[in-house]
Amino acid sequence: MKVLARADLAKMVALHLPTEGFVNLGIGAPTQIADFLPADTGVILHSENGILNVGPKPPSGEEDWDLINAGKMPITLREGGSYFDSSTSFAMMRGGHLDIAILGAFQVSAKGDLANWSTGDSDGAPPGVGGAVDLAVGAKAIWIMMDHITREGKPRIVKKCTFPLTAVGVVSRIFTNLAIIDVTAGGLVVDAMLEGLTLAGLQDLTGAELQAPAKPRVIRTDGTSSL
Amino acid sequence: MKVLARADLAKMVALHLPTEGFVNLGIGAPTQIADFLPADTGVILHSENGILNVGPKPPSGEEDWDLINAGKMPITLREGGSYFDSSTSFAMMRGGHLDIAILGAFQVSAKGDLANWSTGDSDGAPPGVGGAVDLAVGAKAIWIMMDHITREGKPRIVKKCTFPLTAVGVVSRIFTNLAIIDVTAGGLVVDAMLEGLTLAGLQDLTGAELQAPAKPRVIRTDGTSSL
Amino acid sequence: MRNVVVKDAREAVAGLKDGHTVMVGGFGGAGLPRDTIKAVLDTGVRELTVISNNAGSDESDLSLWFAARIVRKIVCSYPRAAQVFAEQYRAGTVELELVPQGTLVERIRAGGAGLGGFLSPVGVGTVFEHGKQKINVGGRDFLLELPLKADFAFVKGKCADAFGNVTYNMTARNHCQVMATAASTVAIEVDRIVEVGELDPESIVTPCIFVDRVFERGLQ
Amino acid sequence: MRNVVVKDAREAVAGLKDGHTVMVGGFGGAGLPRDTIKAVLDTGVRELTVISNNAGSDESDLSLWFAARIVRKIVCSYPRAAQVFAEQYRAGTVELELVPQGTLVERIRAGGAGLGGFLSPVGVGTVFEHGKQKINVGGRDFLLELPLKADFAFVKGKCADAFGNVTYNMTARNHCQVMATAASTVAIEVDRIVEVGELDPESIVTPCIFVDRVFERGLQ
Repeated sequence: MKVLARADLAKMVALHLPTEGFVNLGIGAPTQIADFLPADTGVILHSENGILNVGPKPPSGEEDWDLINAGKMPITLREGGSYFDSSTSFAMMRGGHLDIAILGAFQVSAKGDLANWSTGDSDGAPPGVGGAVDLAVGAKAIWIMMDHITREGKPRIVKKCTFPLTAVGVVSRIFTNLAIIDVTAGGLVVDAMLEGLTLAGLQDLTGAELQAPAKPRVIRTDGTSSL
Repeated sequence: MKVLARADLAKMVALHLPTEGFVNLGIGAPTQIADFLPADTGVILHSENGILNVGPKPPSGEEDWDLINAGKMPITLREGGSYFDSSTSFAMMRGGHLDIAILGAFQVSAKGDLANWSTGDSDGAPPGVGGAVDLAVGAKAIWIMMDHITREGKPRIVKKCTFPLTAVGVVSRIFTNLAIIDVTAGGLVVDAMLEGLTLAGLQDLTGAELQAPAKPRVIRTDGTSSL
Repeated sequence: MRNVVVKDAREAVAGLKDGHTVMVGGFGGAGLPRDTIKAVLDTGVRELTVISNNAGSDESDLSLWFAARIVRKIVCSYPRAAQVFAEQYRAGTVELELVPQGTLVERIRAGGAGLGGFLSPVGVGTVFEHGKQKINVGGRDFLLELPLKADFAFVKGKCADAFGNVTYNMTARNHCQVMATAASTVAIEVDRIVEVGELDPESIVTPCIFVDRVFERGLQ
Repeated sequence: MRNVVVKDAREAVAGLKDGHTVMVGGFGGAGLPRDTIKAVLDTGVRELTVISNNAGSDESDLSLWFAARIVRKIVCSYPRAAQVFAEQYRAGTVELELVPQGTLVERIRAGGAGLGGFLSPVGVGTVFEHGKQKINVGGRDFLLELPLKADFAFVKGKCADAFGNVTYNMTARNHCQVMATAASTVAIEVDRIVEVGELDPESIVTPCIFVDRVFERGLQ
């Protein structure tokens, strides 16, 4: 099956961001979205360890380990950025000041429930939650960026999450390597699908009922999409 | 009746302060205590509008109305001082970080209850509480500086406060223009009395039972006292 | 690029409506957004609920609002020395919710930080208990205090850049910093607009994410 | 005059006892007081309860404490990538209280600010509800989260003066600022001790009232 490459998925999400706003990119795959923001973007990136206006990673050899992102990787500060402590940073999130948080996920339910911090199956390893739960509750909009199905071919979009929940009813939009799906009060609505894919084909790979307009937008394999 | 002048009372309290510590001087009379601290004091004054290490008032003509104390009077900042917002300032108080708050009072009870924000009798004027209640709850020790009796000759140290309470069981030490009294689990204990005053005389002016060692310390009329 | 600079106080208060809740920064005159206060008067709005530490004391502060009778209620810690307010309070034409100052500022912080409330030891055993849920934790009583939010927050800063990063001057920071986190629209009156990048990232007190409008005040 | 400068990390940890609760600042390596961590090891204390965002990941951080088996319990948001801790966790010789990061830092703030707790929307409907009181305010459920305090807080600053005023370096501020408000003894490891008066009063992040000891770290 043809799917969007990870970088093209990141590009697709980037192309859907508004031209201005405060955005938190979750650790892992969503961090890559930053690479596809235009140079003159009005998007200001937040990282929960206490920084606004995160810039690209520094040239090799110029890393400062006091200037890192939530994934603990070296970054830079863009002009107009600021530092603050973690209580202020999480107050920003919990208080609804972030416009969008873009997070990875193990599962998303038809009602927008999110499971992204634990698969519940730890074989004895210690669990870790970090800022996942806080981010999922606070931002004005929660977008998910993930593969449409698991490596084993199981749907990640499900009727009801079987993994431990991160937050209830918070997801508004799902970007996968096959489709863009809006979580609405009336259910999951397909906004766009990868070219060549049919609604029936997408439904087969999805664990909850999908609705779609007569002609969903088309996602090209480079991550761009039709209007 | 001979009583300590207001300035001598302020001096007496100043002489009882430790050589180091963080102290808040309540608005009104306690503010005057600052005038009697030695130049090399290790006492650092806090003002609840967001400043540590309050210095003396500036020379006339050099006032800056962005640099004021809780009484809204112009002050200066001493070396090593800092500015912070009111939520941090009240966190300092509520969190028990201040060593001593020295407050005025209308009434103090034998159990250390404090009434200092309202006489309850407003004849229709709006009440005002400011930071009084917060200060009284938070500091490690609450000292009171007040006249021993009201202008009408009524005791301010009472069995039970009749005015609206500021806080319950918080006062540890009372400095009046006649005596220094400790509030202990066993009751009110006279530590020192103005020279010439007898315990019976002091008791007559006090609305709650006083205890005293065989020989309380003596307060001289200039505010100094015997060891 | 983000640019939240507006021309003047009039633009800063645009959208303010009858019945809105408005936070006004300042402790005494420090941190008081005087140009903004005058501009609110010019809008003709009425029935405001005001959250502020004080209720005005001279002719260029909240006294103007009380004189114009545009305040329905004030949430405040120290409305004494507020002559115009006092007249209306006596006449029963304005409502007062008296809140200890530390509780006031912490309730505003809770509003901005997305909390549902907090447990405070302040006021237990006093009249400030009235109407509040008492919760015992570890054998000690606390009052459940609820968050405060507003439609608009008006505060006074020292410098701002076009992104909306703000610093304050000395004790003028007071209630301004938390108020600038707790309103739908935060408009900050500053002494000076500076270039983006000019403010030290370590010393910005209000990061731009909280700020919707900034403007340079006129000469006072 | 106040002077809280101590000679080295050994003096900074003096008084630490078996069974104490200890906060350790840092997010990853930023803000991590590495000299202090080693000095704790040298004291021979045991049975510590540790409050920290992470549980160590290399050979000069909290991993040292787990390797020496001096930790009884850790209150933590992200102990993954902590190999030595993980071994003991699997063996059941160390207890973990997993707390979402924003709740962790807000609980520490509440401890330092004298609150009895706060109502958080975070974790409602998840396993993080377990054992917590649920309180409904205005039709919305919140979890009652309790304050965290400690016997000692160890954090890493950038500059300190002899009074104990402290600044931090970039994102190294993280959990350090609130931890430095919430312990009986706060000891801060800094890059540099400066003269009293040298720090900008507007830019001091931890005012000296919170700080008991500061020392200049050795060359790393």
